[in-house]
Amino acid sequence: MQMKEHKPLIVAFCCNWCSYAGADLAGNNRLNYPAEVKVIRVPCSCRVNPMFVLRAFQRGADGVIICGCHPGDCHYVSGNYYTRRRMAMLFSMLDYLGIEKERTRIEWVSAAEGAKFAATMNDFVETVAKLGENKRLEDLRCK
Amino acid sequence: MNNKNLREEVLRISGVNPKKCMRCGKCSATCPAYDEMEYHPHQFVYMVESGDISSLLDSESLYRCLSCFACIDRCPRNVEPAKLVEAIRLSKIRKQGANHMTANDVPALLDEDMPQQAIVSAFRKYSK
Amino acid sequence: MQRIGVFVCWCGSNIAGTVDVKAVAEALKNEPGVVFSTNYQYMCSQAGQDMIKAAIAGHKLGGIVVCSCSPRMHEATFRKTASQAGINPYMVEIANIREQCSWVHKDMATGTEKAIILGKAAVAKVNLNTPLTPGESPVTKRALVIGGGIAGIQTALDIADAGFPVDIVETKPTIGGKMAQLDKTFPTLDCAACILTPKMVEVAQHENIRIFSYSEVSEIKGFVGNFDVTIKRKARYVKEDICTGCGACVEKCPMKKIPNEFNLGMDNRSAVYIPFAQAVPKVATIDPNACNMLKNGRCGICAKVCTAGAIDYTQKDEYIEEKYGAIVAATGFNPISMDKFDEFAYSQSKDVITSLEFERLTNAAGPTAGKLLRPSDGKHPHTIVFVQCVGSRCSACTEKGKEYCSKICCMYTAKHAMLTRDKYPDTEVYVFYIDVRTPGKNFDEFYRRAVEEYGVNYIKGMVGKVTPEGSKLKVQASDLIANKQLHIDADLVVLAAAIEPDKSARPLATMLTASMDTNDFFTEAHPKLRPVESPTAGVFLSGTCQGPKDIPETVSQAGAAASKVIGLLAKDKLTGNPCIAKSDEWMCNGCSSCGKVCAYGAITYEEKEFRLPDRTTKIRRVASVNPAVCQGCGACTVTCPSGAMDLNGFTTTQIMAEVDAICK
Amino acid sequence: MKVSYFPGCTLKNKAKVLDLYARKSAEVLGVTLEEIDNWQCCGGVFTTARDEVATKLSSVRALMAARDSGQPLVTVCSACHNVIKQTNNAMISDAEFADKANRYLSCDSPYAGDAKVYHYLEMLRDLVGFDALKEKVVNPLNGKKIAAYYGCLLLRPGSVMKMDDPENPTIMEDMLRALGGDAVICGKRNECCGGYIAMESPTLAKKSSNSVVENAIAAGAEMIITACPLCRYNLIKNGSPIPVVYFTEILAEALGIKEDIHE
Repeated sequence: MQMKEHKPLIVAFCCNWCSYAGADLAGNNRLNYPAEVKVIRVPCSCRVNPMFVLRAFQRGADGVIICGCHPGDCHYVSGNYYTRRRMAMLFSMLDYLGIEKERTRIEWVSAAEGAKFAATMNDFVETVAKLGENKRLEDLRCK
Repeated sequence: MNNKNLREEVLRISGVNPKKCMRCGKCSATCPAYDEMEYHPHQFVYMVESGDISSLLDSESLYRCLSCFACIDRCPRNVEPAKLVEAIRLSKIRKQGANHMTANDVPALLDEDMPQQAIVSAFRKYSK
Repeated sequence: MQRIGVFVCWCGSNIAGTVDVKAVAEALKNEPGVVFSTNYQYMCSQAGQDMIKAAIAGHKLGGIVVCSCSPRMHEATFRKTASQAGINPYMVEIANIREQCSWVHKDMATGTEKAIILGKAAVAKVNLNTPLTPGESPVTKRALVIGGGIAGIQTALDIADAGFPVDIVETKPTIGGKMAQLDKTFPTLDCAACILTPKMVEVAQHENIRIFSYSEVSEIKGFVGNFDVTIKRKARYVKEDICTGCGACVEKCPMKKIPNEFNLGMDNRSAVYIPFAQAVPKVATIDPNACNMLKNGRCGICAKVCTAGAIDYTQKDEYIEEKYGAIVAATGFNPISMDKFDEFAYSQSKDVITSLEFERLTNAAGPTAGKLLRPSDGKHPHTIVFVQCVGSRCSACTEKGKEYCSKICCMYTAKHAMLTRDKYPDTEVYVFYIDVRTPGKNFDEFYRRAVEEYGVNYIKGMVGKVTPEGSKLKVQASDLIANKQLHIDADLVVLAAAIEPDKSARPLATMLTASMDTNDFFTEAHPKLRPVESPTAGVFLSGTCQGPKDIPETVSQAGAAASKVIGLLAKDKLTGNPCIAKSDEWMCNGCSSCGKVCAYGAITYEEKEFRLPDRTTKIRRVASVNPAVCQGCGACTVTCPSGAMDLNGFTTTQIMAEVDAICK
Repeated sequence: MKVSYFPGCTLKNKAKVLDLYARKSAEVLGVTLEEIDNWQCCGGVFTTARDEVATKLSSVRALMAARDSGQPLVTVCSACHNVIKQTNNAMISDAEFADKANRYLSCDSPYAGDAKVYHYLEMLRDLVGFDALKEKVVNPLNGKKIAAYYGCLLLRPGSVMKMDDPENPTIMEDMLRALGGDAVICGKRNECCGGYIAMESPTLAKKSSNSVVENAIAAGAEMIITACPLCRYNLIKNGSPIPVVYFTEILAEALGIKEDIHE
């Protein structure tokens, strides 16, 4: 019997100034990436509370990616540095909890990097798809 | 050993990153042994970077460095050229029979006032 | 629960080509709160907007979701539409189903599926939206310029010419800064004083400008439009408004052996002094560390000879408080200390000098009246060696010097070399360079003239050691192109010392909560697009305090900073961005975590009285966000351990709702 | 005060006076130099090669002995000082080398760079103090014009030696002033004398040494002092017209103990 192909569910948090604009540019240039990626707009990557990432996994997301301005280019001076440090902590904790490192990612995408946005999403979806469905942390009561 | 492997070995032994060099030439400007050298300190850096180690290995310049560390202290980019000279010299004299100075050579070079320190140092630099 | 209307745009075939817009509108009809859902070809068109307005009125909508192009494109449009229809503009959310859906997915089924999910997320969010009103704050129509060099002078003049009052605070007794010390300026060789001093006079006479010389900023409070600044006016022991600058006191002062800062210690001044003839204000100042009267009460000659009666030995430091709408930092630069570069023998020989000292030596108003004479013996030097990049472009791990290129040295060295050869053709001039960097109008031509017409010897290489011997300076250097070590017997060695921000910049940045880079240069709000603004609202940057610059660059930046200040002061009220942080005072425990991560200094703490349920009161320390300063990044919301801090427009519950909607 | 003392090969032979006056002067100043048991030659020059381990072991042994005695390690010879300080630094900063060295020595407690290394001059400055030294002077040098010659090994590499500003040192001048001398500053005081190249290329050594001496004389020096036997040899061998003596000799002279010692 053939297994039904698992379509991963990816939540992407994108900062308004660089990465969200990069995602828009990918659209302008018609650069394809899988529809499994759903973007949530935040003013700055530093607005992403680790709770949001946990919530996504709890609700059945298979991968979470956070995109921000390149280090040194943050619209809010230093926000992405906070993100980098916070997420380093969170990701290692998630890894400890059994959520594979590959399911989480932090990536710097500038407003000019539409191609990088698409390539990153293609790669991320492919990586997460290989890992299969994420069962850890998933709270079945939420279903 | 080909030049590429030699380059790797020299970089490993010396711990120097020649890419840091901005080619100002201050090492050669400060070197007290400059006029005795065929290849000068800045050329050591450049030639190691470009992988031309064999020319350096065959040069007497290896034995002219005084290990006075002036190039190390005065380099604005912290490249430490003397460490490269040292590494290349060792690559050479570590091979059997490649000693630059042997015990037999010493008596002719001595005078009665010469401090032990000179002989010890020269041996350390010139032979293995 | 809101009454929500959903409007799905076709964008012609841009969206409708890969997204079944009717299916999307249909699917969203059943979402909680949605009472109306429709689709239309072009929502952004007048007809589309009218349709939205009609629906808002007809269905008594409290919030709307527009499924269309990116919010970066038309969020503002639809907010205006909502506003015109009588609902709060911040009750609008956009689901981006074009750039991030129809344009990147080819298949109608997946496109539609994703568009529905994005729509649901937007509906979930708008359900939690609350009306937001931007805050307003008044603007004090007065600017403060800190630093009275050419940067501060130009900024102040431009602001004052636009009709706004400006105060200049300068720590030295006179304005003028480094430019006043220069002889000629590259590449035109016009004399610095001839172009600067008229500007200084203009500043002094401008009805909109006040100069606080010999003064420092000691405290800054407040925020954009409303700064409260305390200025310390150091006692100069001379009544500024009475002194006529006649110089009688200077002439008669018996303490004549005080190193003259203006000439970099190459000659002496008296204890009561006027830094230079064209000083503004042209008022004497008594150096309290040198004056006998002030030190031990034995003298008083200056008071006797002053016919105006301006001398006042009892003067005290004075503090004045003033309100400003905008602050411009123009604190400038200094050459770095040569202490760590003594291979060039700067501490060992008077004839090894820095380029700024060379400027004074060739300046007609300098210690040698413009004659190029050696500081050691007053003889004319016949061989001069210029060394470039002393302390510039050093690796950080050498722990001496600066990593950056100081930018101005190549050009001023070419100028020095050229002028020397021009005035004294019998002088042999060598310039040791690593690279000659001349990007600027007529810069390379200027440098080539030094070489080709004036016969300056440019040698690619560096000086390794300078040894004073007898009356000579033995220069040992490398000539990389000839592959030779050179030995030159020089009479004078000139070091092109790196420049660094003035030491006052860092404490000032702390007072301003303005950010700095590792080299203590002020950071701009955006390196490309907002180069004259600090990330801190209301603080602007002028001149070399932001990075190495030559005079024309400094003047253009000064003008740019002025225009930004004028733009700010022209407003009667500042309208803020309502999407800013807010703190729940009942949850806040005053731990200061939020204040530490705020890049703008928008968060302050106050002791506040709380009435408890048992009717007692308690004083607690709580965070308070200044709406005029907060930029709305959200760093504080995540760092807050008690969850008291939230961000309007992007609240925790809103984002959680979006996550839930996407993951459902 | 007791300190561990590493004399080095040359001080036991050609440079006995350097050693002798160092010990006697220390005694007068209340410092006992305790010679380390079974010390071995430092090797004369530090090799900067990171994979050279055996050549640095004798220094590590000396450092270990000092650590075990709980005393600072004092050297007088510039070369020993340079080698031992650089080795100590390598034990701290290069974990791979430190590991190898400790394995070779296979002792109970591995050495981690804990010993404090002083040059005799640093001992005078930091442990004795130049003010205290000044008080002990009985034969002040009466303003004699003396140039301090540092050479290369005493100060460089500055980041490792951390003894004084490598380009503008003051430690020997301060000592001279404490002894009542007139310290003449010459620009070439931190340039190399030629060192061991004297064996390989006497012409280069001559050139280097002569320029140092000429520079000192031009600055008005009547005498040169040095801490390095090889510097002294090179300067004298190449015909210095002014006396070149060890700094400990001038120290002993000022402390009034030079006459007591008969070579």
